[in-house]
Amino acid sequence: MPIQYYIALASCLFCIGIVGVLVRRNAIIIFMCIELMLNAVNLLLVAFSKMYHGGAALSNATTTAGVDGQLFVFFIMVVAAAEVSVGLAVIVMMYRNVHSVDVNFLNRLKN
Amino acid sequence: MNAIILSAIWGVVLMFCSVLIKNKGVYRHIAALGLLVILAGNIHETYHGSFFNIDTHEMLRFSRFGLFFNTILLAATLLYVLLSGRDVEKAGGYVAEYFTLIFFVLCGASILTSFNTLLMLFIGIEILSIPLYILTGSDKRNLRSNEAALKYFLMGAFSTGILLMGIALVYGGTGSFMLEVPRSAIMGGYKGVSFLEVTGLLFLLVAMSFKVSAAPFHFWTPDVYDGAPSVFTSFMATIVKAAAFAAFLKLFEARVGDTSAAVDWKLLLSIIIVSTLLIGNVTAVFQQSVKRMLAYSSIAQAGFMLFAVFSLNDVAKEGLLLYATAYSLATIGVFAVLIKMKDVTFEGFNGLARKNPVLAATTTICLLSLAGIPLTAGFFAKFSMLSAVIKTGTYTWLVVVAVLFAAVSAYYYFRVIQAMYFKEGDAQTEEVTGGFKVLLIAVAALVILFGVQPQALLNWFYF
Amino acid sequence: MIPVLLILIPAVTGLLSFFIPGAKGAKVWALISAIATLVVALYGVCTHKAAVAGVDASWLPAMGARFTLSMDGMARMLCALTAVSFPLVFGATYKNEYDKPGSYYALMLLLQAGLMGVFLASDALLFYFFWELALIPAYFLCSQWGGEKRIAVTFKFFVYTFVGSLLMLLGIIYLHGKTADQSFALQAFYSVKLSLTEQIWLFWAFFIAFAIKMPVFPFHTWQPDAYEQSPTGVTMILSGVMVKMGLYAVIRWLLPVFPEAVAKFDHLVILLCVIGILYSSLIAIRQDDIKRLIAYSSIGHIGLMAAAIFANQQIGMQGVMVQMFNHGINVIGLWIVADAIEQQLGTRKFSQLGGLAQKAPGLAILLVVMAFANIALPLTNAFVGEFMMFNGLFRYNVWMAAVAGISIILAAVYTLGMVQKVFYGNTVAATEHATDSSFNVKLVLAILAVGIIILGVYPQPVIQLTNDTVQAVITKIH
Amino acid sequence: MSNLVFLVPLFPLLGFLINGLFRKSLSKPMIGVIGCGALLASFVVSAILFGNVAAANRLHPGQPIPATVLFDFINVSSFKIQFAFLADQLSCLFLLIITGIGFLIHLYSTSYMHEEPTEHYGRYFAYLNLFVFSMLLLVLGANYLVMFIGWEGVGLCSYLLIGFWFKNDNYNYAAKKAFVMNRIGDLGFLLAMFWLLAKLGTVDYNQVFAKTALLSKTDITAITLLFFVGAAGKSAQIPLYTWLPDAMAGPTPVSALIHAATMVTAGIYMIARSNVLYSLAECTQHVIAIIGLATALFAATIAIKQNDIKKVLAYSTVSQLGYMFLGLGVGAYTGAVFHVMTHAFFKALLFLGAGSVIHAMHHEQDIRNMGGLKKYLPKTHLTFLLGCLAIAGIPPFSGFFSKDEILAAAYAHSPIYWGIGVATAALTAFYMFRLYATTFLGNFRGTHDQQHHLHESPAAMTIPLMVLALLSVSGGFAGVPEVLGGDHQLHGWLSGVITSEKTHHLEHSTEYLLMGVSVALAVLASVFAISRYSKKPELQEATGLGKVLQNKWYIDELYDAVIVKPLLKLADVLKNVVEKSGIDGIVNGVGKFVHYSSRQLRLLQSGLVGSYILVIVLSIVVLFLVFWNQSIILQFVQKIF
Amino acid sequence: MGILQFLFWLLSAVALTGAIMVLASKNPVHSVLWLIVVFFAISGHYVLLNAQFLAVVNLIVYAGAIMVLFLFVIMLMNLNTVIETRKNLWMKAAGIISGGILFLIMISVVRSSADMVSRTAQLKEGSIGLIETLGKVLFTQYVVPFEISSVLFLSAMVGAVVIGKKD
Repeated sequence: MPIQYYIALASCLFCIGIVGVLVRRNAIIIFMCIELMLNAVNLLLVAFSKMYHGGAALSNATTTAGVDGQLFVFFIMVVAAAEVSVGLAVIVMMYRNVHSVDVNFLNRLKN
Repeated sequence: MNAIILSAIWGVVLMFCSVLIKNKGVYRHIAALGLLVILAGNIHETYHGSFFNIDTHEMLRFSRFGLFFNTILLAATLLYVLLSGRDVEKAGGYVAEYFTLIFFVLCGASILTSFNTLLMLFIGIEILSIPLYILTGSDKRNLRSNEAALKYFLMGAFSTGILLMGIALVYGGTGSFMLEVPRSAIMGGYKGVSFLEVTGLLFLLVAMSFKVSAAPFHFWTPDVYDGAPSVFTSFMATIVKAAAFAAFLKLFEARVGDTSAAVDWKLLLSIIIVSTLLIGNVTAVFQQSVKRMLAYSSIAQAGFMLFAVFSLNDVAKEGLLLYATAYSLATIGVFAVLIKMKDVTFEGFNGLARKNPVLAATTTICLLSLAGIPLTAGFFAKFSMLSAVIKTGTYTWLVVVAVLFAAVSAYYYFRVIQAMYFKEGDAQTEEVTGGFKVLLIAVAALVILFGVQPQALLNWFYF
Repeated sequence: MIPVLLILIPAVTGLLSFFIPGAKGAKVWALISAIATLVVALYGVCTHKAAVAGVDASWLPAMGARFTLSMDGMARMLCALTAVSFPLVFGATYKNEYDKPGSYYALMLLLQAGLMGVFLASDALLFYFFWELALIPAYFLCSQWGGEKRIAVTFKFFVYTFVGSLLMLLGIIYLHGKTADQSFALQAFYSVKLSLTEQIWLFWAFFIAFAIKMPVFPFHTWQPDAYEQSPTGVTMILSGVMVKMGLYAVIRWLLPVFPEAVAKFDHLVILLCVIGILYSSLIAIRQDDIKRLIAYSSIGHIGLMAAAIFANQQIGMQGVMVQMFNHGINVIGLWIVADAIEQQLGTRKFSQLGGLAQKAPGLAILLVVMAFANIALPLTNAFVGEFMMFNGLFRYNVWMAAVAGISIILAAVYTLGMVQKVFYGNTVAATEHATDSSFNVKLVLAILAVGIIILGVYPQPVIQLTNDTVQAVITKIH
Repeated sequence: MSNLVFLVPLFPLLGFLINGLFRKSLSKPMIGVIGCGALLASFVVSAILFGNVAAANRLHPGQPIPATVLFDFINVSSFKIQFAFLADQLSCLFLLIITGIGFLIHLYSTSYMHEEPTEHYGRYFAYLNLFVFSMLLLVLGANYLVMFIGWEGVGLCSYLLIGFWFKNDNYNYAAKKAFVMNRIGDLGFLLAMFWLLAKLGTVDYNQVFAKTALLSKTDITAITLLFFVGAAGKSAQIPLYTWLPDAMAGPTPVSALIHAATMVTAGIYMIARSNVLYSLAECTQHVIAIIGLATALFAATIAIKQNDIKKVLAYSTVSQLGYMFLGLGVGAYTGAVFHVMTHAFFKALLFLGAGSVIHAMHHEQDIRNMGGLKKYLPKTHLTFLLGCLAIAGIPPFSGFFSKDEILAAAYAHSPIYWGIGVATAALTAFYMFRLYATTFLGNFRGTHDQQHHLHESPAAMTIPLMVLALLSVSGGFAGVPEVLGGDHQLHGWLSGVITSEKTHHLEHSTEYLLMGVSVALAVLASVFAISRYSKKPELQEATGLGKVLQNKWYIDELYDAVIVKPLLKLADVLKNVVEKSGIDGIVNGVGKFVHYSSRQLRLLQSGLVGSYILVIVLSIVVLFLVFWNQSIILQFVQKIF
Repeated sequence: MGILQFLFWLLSAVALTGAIMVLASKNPVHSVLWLIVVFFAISGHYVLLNAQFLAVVNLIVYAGAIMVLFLFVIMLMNLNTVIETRKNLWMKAAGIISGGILFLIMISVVRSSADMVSRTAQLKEGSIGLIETLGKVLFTQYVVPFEISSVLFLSAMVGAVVIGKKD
């Protein structure tokens, strides 16, 4: 598959994620949109890893070229999991105090 | 390696301490001890090699610069713990955990000074950030703290997304996560440089700018610094920021320095620098709270530190060392006093000099250093940044702008001095111990020592 | 060794002075320190030049900065001025009571150290260091012990001069990069090769810094306010010695380094100075406050000195040298009188003063001497300086000299107006119960008066002292 | 012989120092002795010097007298001005006049100022001595700079003495005015010196005069004109004369010494000294002659209608100074100097006489309140009359000879000059005798109290009067012109210094005619004045032209409206508008702008995460766009700058 | 168009639709469910790319663990009934427009990156995505980052305690 398709697809997902962050006010949904962005990156990385692997495999069948891309994705997933736990904890903490997950609800810190 | 491993271990030790030792007062001593150990380990590594023989597969590379930077960060943290350790106990109920997180942050910071692959950069940044989200929100009942934590977290996660996109594109362009990649002629776009890589680097630039709170990606800084418990703000504004800068410089030195033959990054960087200086300095002018003012001032200082990234030469590297030292010392000093203040607005400082001359005098020296007045470390910090830019030979106007904003910065720093010395008032402080004062004086003395003889620091770096 | 001592004595005694508790102790301490410095300085001035070797020590090898002090004629003269000023100021304000006297005198002595350093440094970075070191104590002194509006006013003073010195710093860094061996040494700066465009930019960076410090019209607006609001002891130093920093710096760091740019802009600068001379003199006529009047008068005098420097004639330059010293002691004398009046009567407004000559004849006579020195009457020291400076200016451009010359008329108008409004006429409410000033004030004024006359009759020592510098600068430029 | 020169100014300086420093502890007689003694000593030395010069003149005629160098004043390698004295014929003449008349006036003062408290008495003599010191410097200087030192020094003393009674604000204003007006002239003097220095590198008389060939026509004209500006200031010529009448605020002996006999003649001395230069500047000479003539006439018209005894004398002084300048302008340098000398005698006499009157009248100065003093003050009356005769130019009194010499030279130059000169002479005679008649003749018009206390002044005052009267009568014989059978000793005496005198050759018959006309007019005017005013002095307010004259042609008002007020207005505008809202406004405006921007910029920090991220995204977009188009942007920027 | 191509387009369409629905859904629970759909589609892509390990991990970690966590929180907070207050329309438009421009920019990057033309990502083939290969590399070459990420988890753990514990 031409790599450009993948890039375009990932970009599209990524931008949808960004738009989601921008248009929603629910902290959880915003967070989900961020996860969407991460997934777009994951997809892109896997695609690239296969592209480089494909390139290298032409000359050397046993190469592990491109494996680093996939491992990176693995680490992203790991980190994302950790981040989610902390993030949700923060959101829950806020919800406990103000009974809202609206990001604009708390607006004491400004100017 | 020593710093990374030891700080992780010490974090775990403190975790266990929270279970084993119930006396909260002990934690900071353990933390200080730990810092001493790590510091010793790091210095040992600087001159004699690591305790641990680990093959990192070139993912980490421990350069003299990185190790020295670690030393600075660790020393600053030690100072921080000694000065403000007691105040950590007031931030919330989980004192040992806070110290644990601080050690984890240090672990992340040491990764950032030594990473050699974008993967380690990513992990380092995350290890640096996640504990900070927690520390920011540690004052759980305080809505300001909640708000700060939420904002910090959401924006931090968003910037992680940007960072990862950048890394992915860079990988797409070069096929490697390593900082140094072999360049082949086949890469199209900009001569010898892949278009994707350049785009990716731009995303990385944005993400790193976010981490070092450069405008226009700085928005989290004032709110988070303001909302977080002061004692953690102090930590964030100094050690964490310095570490982020080390990473920024390292990343750009390798990747951007590599592409700069084909691509001119200077215009973008200059735009970022100018807007950082503008927003940081100008917005700080009108603040009513010293704490928030310091938040903006940290943005302004970031603008100056960005000159190191801008010029990417030896002077800049040395300059960043100096700057990180000077800035951390002074900020820790100012925050240590700020934490002791009952009222952190400017009015709250009125008449402090009469009430507590030692606090006022040391704060003044720290503020003078932040403003970059000669005879303080801040002067040489700014000085080397400016000379780094002038050495590059281009964009000389940038330094003029910087200098004008430095003058603006004098305005808000001196407002504090004016409040302390020249205005009548009844500044309320918490009890301060003699040891605290002695330490503050030591900080001030260091600020002046590095201001008179920065060579003292640099000699150490070279030998 | 002497240059180091000149800086070290005030610096160390100043730092120690922070810890002296009583008012009396602090005063005596400061006076002793100042006199010690004076003795060293006089020894330095009087001994043969070769005996006063400079100091050159390693400081920041990585940056190419060295701790270099040297004493040529101009430096010796200005160090002497600094050394002379401080004991006089301390003596004249001996009876004044200050809150936290230890800190006051400490900062004063640190200020002295800074000033000495500025005049002695031969390394650009060191020079900049002392330049700022002189500013900071002055800022604190003015803000802490000044008048009602002191905070805002001194802050303006501080930021204004700070902006200037930052521009200079940029210039220094740039030049540093251009020197052959990456050094900050004065000689390296002198031999640096610059294109005209570079010279122009750097010229303005340095010039604005110095112009603010001097101050030259239109960069002067911080000055009257600052002089008015500062405690008089500080004002004396500010106007007597500190403004000389700007003039000194122009001669030492500006003219020889950017000769082509100077040649290009000297006309403009002199025009500014001349406008400033008339402008400030006219404004001085309409002042109702002794301090403000002296402040504006000082702007005029400094403007003339600046113009004479840029006129770039040997005789004019020599006149500037003489006048730097003379203006220093004259203006200190005027401030002392102003302070004596304010301390005793609590007002400086002409509208509330009058007839003081009946009550304080001693002060009146000494003021008249100061006043006539201020308007450069022959046989007072200022005449020699102004004569030579006008001469230089005249050689540069007849019309500039003629127009600037109008100031000697205006100076007479406002100075005599001041004498008249304060001392002559009948007594008014404020001066009804005035008495003559205290002994220390009169003693200091008398010393100054004698100095004024002696230097007015026989200025040759100062001329000879500074001859070498003038020669060096002039040959450098031409 | 030259060793003694420095003694001449030294004595008055010592007198000044002693009287000035110990004025509180010394007794009045002691002060008087010191003050007068210093002058007497100076006079003696001057006389010796005079004798020496005369001897030298006889031995080596035409040989210039060498200067005495005391020390280097300003010595910069390329440029050297020495503090040097030159006691040649011209200086010695002036030395004698100054120290001689000065001594008499000091003597007179001991009595006149006796009512002052000791402290002020001491101060007075200190000032007076200082004045003499300065005046001596002025005439002794061997270069223009030393002359200028004395020049400003006498201005200073004039200032101090006019404002001697400093409680009176009007006196202080007068003093200040005198000083400032003098300063205007001094600026001219200074510029002339600069010009000389720039062109010749020296201000030494001998060297300057030797090097005139190096000066272009323009140079000489400019230099001489500028020097003349100085002279006009010091010697109260149009347009800088208004200070002198006001200077009458000082004690009367001061007026006699400073504002009649010595200081105001400094301008004449200076131009006579520089005759070599002036005779090369045709244009300047015209200017000097015209201004001198105008001043003479103008001041005389004002004097006609003045009622203050000292004011009349003051305007008469201005007028006589105008005469002297006329003389200088037409090249009669010796004549001018001659007139300086005679004028010094009779004007000092007149002033001291007036002082005696004022003393007797208890500080009454308005002549309308006097009259008939002849019988109360016989000695004063007699000497005053002699003075009037001398100034009116009645032969054989001194004024006649000197005035005649100037008039003759003026005629040779242009008959019109002569005509105006003679008219002025007639006016002079008229107002002097008007003054004399109103004061001494007729009936006493003052209060009874004043009449009761009227008495002749003590000997200390009358002796100087008599000596001066003697000199006024006989002084003219120093310069009896050839046509009257004399050999004009003064001319011979000064020939070594005044080398460029314009010699005029008038027929003897013409000269007789001229003399006749002027003397006749003077006599007529005197007689008319006496007859008109001895019986019924004008007591009513003047009207019409008289009022204009009484108000001095409203010149003071004119100056005030045209120069002083606009200048003050300008100063106000500068102070309140340009400085406050202009320059300082800009400076403060920068601060305010930063403050304002701060208020606006912090609104960016809205506190809403959504907007923060929006800005981040937008910034990314912008950065991309900038990044891709940076070459265009940079080109654009370069085009702008 | 082969089966692989067809699957690619199908999965892409699903992913994009799901993504759009995530932010378009009013109800947070629906958003979560749509996000799970996206994750499944992306896992499908991984399978296509023969990155089986990641496909599985993606499902387990993301679709399984993380999304359950989200659901759990939402349910816990009883947010499924909360109707989001109306957001500023202007902000919405600005968000969409700026996101759109960013997308255009990235597309133009793709179009103009010459070195990416004619390069393809291997479908189906290649063994690097298999657990065996990945595992070997992970525990040899990548052991340092792997170990270090434990610190991350430790801090997340501590964080959950510090922040989440009720006191």
